[in-house]
Amino acid sequence: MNRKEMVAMLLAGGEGSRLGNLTKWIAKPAVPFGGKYRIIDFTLSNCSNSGIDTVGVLTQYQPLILHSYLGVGTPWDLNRKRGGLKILPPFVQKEGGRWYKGTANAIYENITFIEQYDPEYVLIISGDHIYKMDYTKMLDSHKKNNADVTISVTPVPWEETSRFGIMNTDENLKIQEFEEKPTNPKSNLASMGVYIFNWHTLKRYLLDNEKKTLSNDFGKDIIPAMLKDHCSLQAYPFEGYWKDVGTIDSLWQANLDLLDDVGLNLHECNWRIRSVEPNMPPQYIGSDAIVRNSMVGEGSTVMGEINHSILFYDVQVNSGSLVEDAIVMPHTKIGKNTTIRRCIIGEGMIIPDGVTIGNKEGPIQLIDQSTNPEQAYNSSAN
Amino acid sequence: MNRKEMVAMLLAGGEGSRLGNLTKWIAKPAVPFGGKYRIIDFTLSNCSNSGIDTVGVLTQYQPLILHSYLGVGTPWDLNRKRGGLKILPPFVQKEGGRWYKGTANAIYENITFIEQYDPEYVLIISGDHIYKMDYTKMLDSHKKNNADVTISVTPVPWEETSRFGIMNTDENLKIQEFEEKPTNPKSNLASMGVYIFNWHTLKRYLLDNEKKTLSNDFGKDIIPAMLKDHCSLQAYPFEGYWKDVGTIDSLWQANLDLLDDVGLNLHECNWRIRSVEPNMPPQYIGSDAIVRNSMVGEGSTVMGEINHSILFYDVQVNSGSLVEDAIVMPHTKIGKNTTIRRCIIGEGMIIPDGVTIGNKEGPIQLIDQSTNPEQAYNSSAN
Amino acid sequence: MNNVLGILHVDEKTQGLHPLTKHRCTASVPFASRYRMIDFMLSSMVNSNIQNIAVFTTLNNRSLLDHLGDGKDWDLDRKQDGLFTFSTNHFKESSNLKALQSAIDYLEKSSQEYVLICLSNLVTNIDFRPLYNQHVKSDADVTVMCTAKEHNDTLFTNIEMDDFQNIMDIDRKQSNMGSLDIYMISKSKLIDLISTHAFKYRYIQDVIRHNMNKNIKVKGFKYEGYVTKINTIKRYYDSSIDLLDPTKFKQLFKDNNEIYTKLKDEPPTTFHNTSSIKNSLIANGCIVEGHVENSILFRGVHVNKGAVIKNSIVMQKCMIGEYAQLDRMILDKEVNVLPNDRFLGTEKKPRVVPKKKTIGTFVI
Amino acid sequence: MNNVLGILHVDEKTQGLHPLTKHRCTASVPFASRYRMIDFMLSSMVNSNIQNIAVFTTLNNRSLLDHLGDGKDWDLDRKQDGLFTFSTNHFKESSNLKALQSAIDYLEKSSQEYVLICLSNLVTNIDFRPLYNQHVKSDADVTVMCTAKEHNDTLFTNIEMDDFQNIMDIDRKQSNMGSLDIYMISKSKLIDLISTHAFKYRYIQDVIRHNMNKNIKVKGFKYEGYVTKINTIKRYYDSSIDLLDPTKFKQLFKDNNEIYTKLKDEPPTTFHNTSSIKNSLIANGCIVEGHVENSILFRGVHVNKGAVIKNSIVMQKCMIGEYAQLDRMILDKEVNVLPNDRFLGTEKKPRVVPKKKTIGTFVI
Repeated sequence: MNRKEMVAMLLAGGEGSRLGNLTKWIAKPAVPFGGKYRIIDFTLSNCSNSGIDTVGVLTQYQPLILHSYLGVGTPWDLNRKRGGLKILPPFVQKEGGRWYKGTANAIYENITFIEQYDPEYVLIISGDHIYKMDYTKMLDSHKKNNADVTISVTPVPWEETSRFGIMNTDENLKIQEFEEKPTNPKSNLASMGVYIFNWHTLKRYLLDNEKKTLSNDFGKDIIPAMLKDHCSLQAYPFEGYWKDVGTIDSLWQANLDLLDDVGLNLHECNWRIRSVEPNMPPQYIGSDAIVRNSMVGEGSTVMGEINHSILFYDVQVNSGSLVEDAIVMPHTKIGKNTTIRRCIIGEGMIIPDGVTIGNKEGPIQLIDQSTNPEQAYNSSAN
Repeated sequence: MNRKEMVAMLLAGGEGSRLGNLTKWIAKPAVPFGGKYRIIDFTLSNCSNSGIDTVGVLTQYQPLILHSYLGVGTPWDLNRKRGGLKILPPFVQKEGGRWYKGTANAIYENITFIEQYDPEYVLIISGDHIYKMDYTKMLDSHKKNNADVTISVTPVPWEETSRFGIMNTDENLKIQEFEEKPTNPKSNLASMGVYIFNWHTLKRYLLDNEKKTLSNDFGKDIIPAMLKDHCSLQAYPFEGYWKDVGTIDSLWQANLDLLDDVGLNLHECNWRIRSVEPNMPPQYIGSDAIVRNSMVGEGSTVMGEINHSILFYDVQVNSGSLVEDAIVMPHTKIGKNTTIRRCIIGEGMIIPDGVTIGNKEGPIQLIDQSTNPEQAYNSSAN
Repeated sequence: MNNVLGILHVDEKTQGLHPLTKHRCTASVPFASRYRMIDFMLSSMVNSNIQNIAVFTTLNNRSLLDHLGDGKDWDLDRKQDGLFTFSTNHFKESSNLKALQSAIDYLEKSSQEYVLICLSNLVTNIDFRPLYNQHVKSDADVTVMCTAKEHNDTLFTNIEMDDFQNIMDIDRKQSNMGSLDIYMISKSKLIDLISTHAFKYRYIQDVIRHNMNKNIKVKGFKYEGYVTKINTIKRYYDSSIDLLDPTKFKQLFKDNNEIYTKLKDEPPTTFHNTSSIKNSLIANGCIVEGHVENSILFRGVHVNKGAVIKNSIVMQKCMIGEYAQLDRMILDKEVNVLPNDRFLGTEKKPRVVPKKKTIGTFVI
Repeated sequence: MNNVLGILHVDEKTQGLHPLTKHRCTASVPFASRYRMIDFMLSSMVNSNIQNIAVFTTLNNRSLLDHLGDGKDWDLDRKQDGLFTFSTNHFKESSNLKALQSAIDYLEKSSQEYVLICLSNLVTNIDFRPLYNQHVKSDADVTVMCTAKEHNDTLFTNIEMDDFQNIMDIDRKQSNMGSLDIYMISKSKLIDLISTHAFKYRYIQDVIRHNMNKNIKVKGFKYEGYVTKINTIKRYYDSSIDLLDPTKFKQLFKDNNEIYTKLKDEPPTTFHNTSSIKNSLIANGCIVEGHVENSILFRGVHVNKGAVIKNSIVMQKCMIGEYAQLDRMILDKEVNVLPNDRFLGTEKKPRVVPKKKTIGTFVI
C-alpha cells in the first residue's frame, strides 16, 4: 500500500535573481502573487487537484519563510499519512554535505526519498510558474504514447522564443530536437518545465549524468542525452494560461492578467487554488473611494482610487491617492494624495503623502525597502 | 502578541559518529529509543510539558527521516499558529550557502529566525539526551539570579568526569571555571548541554565569535569568552535521571534503565513523553512464551523467552529463542532457537534460526545490515 | 492565564433572532462579513491565553460544531487541554446549572484553578487578564464583569457596585452599570456551588444573586472597551451597520487581538469596471459588478451588473441579479435575488430573507 | 475508488450488547485490545481508497464523535471530501431511509458517481475494489455483498443467488449465503430510490427487497474473507477470544490493510519480574506484574502482583488488585478490581462489569 503510481518532485530552490530584491530574503516560489497567494500555491494546488498526494519540495535558497509556509502541506490537503508533502533541503551525509548543483542533481540527491514510494512515474515540476493544469491527463497521454518522458509544451509568441527551451516535434508530437533559447527557432512550442518520466529510465540517466557532467540540469543534460539515445520523448500540448514569472515585468503582467479575462480565473470552484489563509478582518471601502477593475484582499482599507490594480491583504490606501496598473503587496501603507502607476510595491512598505511613483511606460519599477526614496519617488518627473 | 518570552533552539544536526552504523542513514536525534520513541522525543516533550511553544530544530546531517518525523510538531502539541516547531536546515543566501560549522554557528545563522519572536531568553538544548526536565523552573532560577547565562548541571561519577564539560562553582553556584573533559577535575558537576541565555547577551557573543574563531561552539568558545569577560554564569543543579546516549554502550544502558527503577519511568502521566504513534495491532504473547522484566511494543509477537530486554513495535521472536539484556529495534524478526544477549539489534533485521549472538561481558554489540553474519553470529564461541 | 479554564455557554433565547436562528444557534449566526457570533468571545479567551475551553451547546448545534471543528483555527487543537464541546439536553431546558453539573467530571479533571464563565453572545474583544489579576488579588469568591450603560437600558442586568468594587445589588433597581454575565470564580468554589445548588436553582446567575450576601462574596470589574449584545434582529442590524464607523471597527478589530474564525479558501474580491462601492465592509471571494453602499457583504457574494445594494447585510454566497435593488435588507446565506426587482426594509424593521430562498419575479 | 462515496450506518439494535452500550453506541464499543468497532469498516473503506465517507449516528454519539475527531487518524481530515458525521433523530426511530433522506443535499453535492452503503457493525478487513469492479461492469442496479454461512444461522439475512450472481430471493427461505448489508449502488439510482420510497418504507434494505423483481436489478458479490457481526455479549466475547487464534488474527490484521484507530500516547507495555503471560493480546501502556492467560488487555491496564486473569477481556485503564482472580469476565473501561477477591463468568454467559465500577470487598 505504500507504493505510489506517481510521485511529484517540485523544484523550489531557485534564487530567482531576475526578480531583484523581491527575492533577497525569500525564495522565488514564496513570492506573493494574486492578492493573497504565493507563486508555489499554483503548482501545489495543481498536484492536489490532480489527486497527486506525494510531493517532494526541493528547497535550497532562503527557505525560512517557504518552509514555514509549507509546513506539512495542510492548506493543500497534502498532509497525508502516507506520502504527502515533504520538504527536501540539501543535507550532510557521512561523506560530507553537498548543495544541489542543478535541477537534475537535486533529484539525484533525493533518489532515496523517491525510492521509498517505489513509483512508476515521476512528475518534475517547478514552483516558478502560474498555471492550472490537470497532471493526470498528461499522465494518461504519457501512458498512451508509451513514452520514456513526456514534456508539457505551450505555444509562445515567436518573438519570445529565444527566452525558452523550444521543442521541435514530428506530426505525432514526438520530440525530434530540443533547442535551449534558440535564435532561429523552428517552432514556437516552449517547454513548460513540466516533465513526466518513467522512474527507472530517469534514475538511470541521473546516475549516469552525475558522473559525466557538472551542470546536472534537465534541459541542458538529461533531455539532450535521452534524445541522443533515441529514447521516446513526447510533447504534451497544454491549452490554457501559463506564465513564467521570472522577471519583474512578467510577474507584474501575470498579476494583472487576473483582471483581464485572459484565461486565469481564481473564482473557479472546480480548480480551487489554495493557500495559507492570513485571517484578516473584512476590507473596508470608504465613502469617497473609487475601485474599478481590481482585486482587493481582506484587511485592506481603501479611501482613494484604485484602478486596474491588485491590492493584497492589509494594504491601506489613503484619501486622494491613486493606484493604477500596480501591484501592492501585503502590510503596505500608502499615504494621502500619492499617485502610484505601473509598479510593484513590496511587502510592508510605507509610502509617504503626496509623492508620485512609476512611469507611464518603460520597465516596471519595484519599490521595496532597498529602494532609494529620492530617486523612486521623483521618477514621474522624468 | 507575537513576542515570546523564551524561544528554544534544539541542536539536532549532529552525526553521532560514535553510534557507528546506527547513524549511517539517520541523524542521532532520530535514533529509536525506549521501545517506541526516538531520542529527540524527550527534549521535545520537555519543551511542550514546560509550556514552551516555540522551538527551532537545527538539522544538518541525514535529515530525511528526522524531518518527516517532526513535521510541524503535532505529536508534541507544537503545531501552533504563532511559533510552534520549525525545522531549520542550513541554506543558501545571496552570498552563497553555508553549512553549520558548530553549535554556536548554527544559532548564529538563524538569528533572523529568533529575532522574529523578539525573545528575552533563549533556551539552547540538544536532541541527544534522555531526561525529563521542567525548563520553566530553570528559567525561574535564571531570573532570580539575574544571570547572563544559566547552565544546567548534574553530578556524574568522578571516574567519568573526563567525558564531560565540568563546571567549578562557588558556594552560590556561580560558575568560576569551565573545564572541557578535564583529566584532574575539581568538581563532578557536568554540563548537561542545557543553557538559558539572555538573548541580547548571547547575540552579542555570537556576532563577536563569528569573526574571531573557527570552531563556533558553545563549550569551546562562547562560555569561555563570557567567563573571561566576567559575565554572570550560573549553574542550575538538576536532580533526576539524565543520560548522554552518545555511544552504543550508553544507548544500551539508557534503554535498560527503563526497566531498573533508576528514575526513568515512562508510565508517569504528569510528564508524558510523546512521539509519532506507529499504529500497530496489539502485541501477541504466545502460549509457551516467557516474558520477564521487559518492555514490549505493539505489533510484536513473542513465542520465545524475553528477559530484561526492550522489544520495539513489530518485532517477532520465534519459539525456542532467548532474548536477554538486549534492545531489539522495530520490524525485526528473530528466528527459532536463537540466543541473543547483550546487544542492540537494528531496524528491520532478520536473524536466522539457531544462531547465538552477543557476549556475556565486554562491549555491547550492534547488529545491523552492515554486520558480517559469520563474525557476529559465531561470537558466542569466543 | 493558563491557570484559567474558559466556559462558553451559548445563550439560547433565540426567538429574537428568528429566522436567522431557524437552522442554527445564536452562537453560529454569521456576523461582520466573515465571522460567526462565537468567534468574538472565543478569540477573546484565546488571546487572554486561556488554553482549556469548554463550549456548551444545545442540540441545534450542527452548524456550530461544523464551524468549530477540532479548534484548529483558534489554535485549540491540542493533546492537552484545547477545545471541548458539550451538547446537553439539560441546556435545552435552559438550565445552565444542570449543564455545568453534567460536566463536573471535566471540571474536576482539569488542571486549572480558576474558571471564567461567559453566558452571553457578546460581540467584543476583551482581554480577560486584568479581570483575572483583580480577582486573584481580591478576597472575592466571584468577580463579575460589568459595563457602563444607560440607566434605563435593559439589555444588560442592572448591577450596583460601590467604590471598592463590591457588588451591592443585582437586578433590583435601575443602575448605570450592567452585568456582562462574565464571571471569574475559583474552580473549587464553582464545584461547591454546583453541587450545593443544582437542585434548587436553574441558573448559575441566580445562585450568585441569591447567595451573595450570605456565603458568596461578589466583586465587580468594569470593562471600558467596546461591547454589544445581540438578541434581536434590530440589534443585529444596528450592531452590524455600526461597524461601518471606523472608530467602532477599530475597537473590535484591535491590531494585536486578532479575531479568529474558520478559514476558507476564497480568492480576493474582484471589482469589475462597472462596479461602484462606498462605505462598505467586504469579505473575500466576492465579485462586484454593481453598486454597493453602506452595506456588509460576506464571502462569495456575487453582485451583478446594475444591481444596487444599500444599507444591507448580504451573507455568504448570495447571488444578486442584474438591476435588482436592495435597501435595509438582511439576506441569509445563499439567497438568490432575481434580476430587476426591488426589496425594501425599513429603518425600524429591517427585512430578513431566510437561507437559500429565491426572491423576485421570474420574467420570461 | 475515488468515484465511490462511503456511507456507514451505525446499527442501533444495541440491546444485545448492554451494558457495553449504555453510554455509547455499538460503533464505539472497544474491541480487539485497541480499536473501536467502527474502525474495521472505516479502515476497510479508506484502504479501498474511498475518500468521501459519511457516518450516520444516533444521538448517543458523544463517545463515537470523540473517537472520530476530525478523521485525522483515518487520513480523512481533508478540505475536499473526507469524513462527515450526521446525527439524526430519524435514525433513533431506526429508519435509515429517513436518515439518508435528510442528507440528500450532501449526496447530491458530492462528486462521486457510486455509493457504498454499509448498515452493520462488522468486524472485518475488506477490500471493496473487487465489489466495485464487478458492479460497474455488470448491469445491476444494486450489488449486495454476501458471505457463506451455515444454513440455519440467522446472524446474516438469507440470500439466494444463482450462478450468474443474480439474487433470486432475500430473507425468505434458509440458505447457506448471508447478506452483509453492504450495498454498491449508483448515486443517481440511490437518490431516485430515496425520493420514491422514503414515505413508504423505513429501511433501504426493504426498498431493495420489495422492489427487486420489479424495477431494481440486484446482483450479489461473495466475500471470501473473515467477517463477523457482533450483536450480543456472547458474540462479542467469542469473537474477541477467537482473535487469539493466529490464523483469524492474521486474516483481520492483514499486513497491507492497516486498521486505523484513534492514536494515544502510551508507552510500550512493561512486564515485571513477577509477571507470567500466555496466549494473550495486549495493547500499549499496560503494567503487568501478575498472571494473564487467554485474555485480551486494552491500553493502560495495571495487573498487580499475584493477580490472575484468565479467559477475560479487560478494557482501558482497569486496575486489577493484588491476588484478585478473574475468569471469563468482561471488564468495561476503568473498572477497579479490589485485591484478593474472585470473579467468575461462565462459558455460556461471560459476566460484564460496567464502566468505572469498583468490585470486590474492602478489607481493612
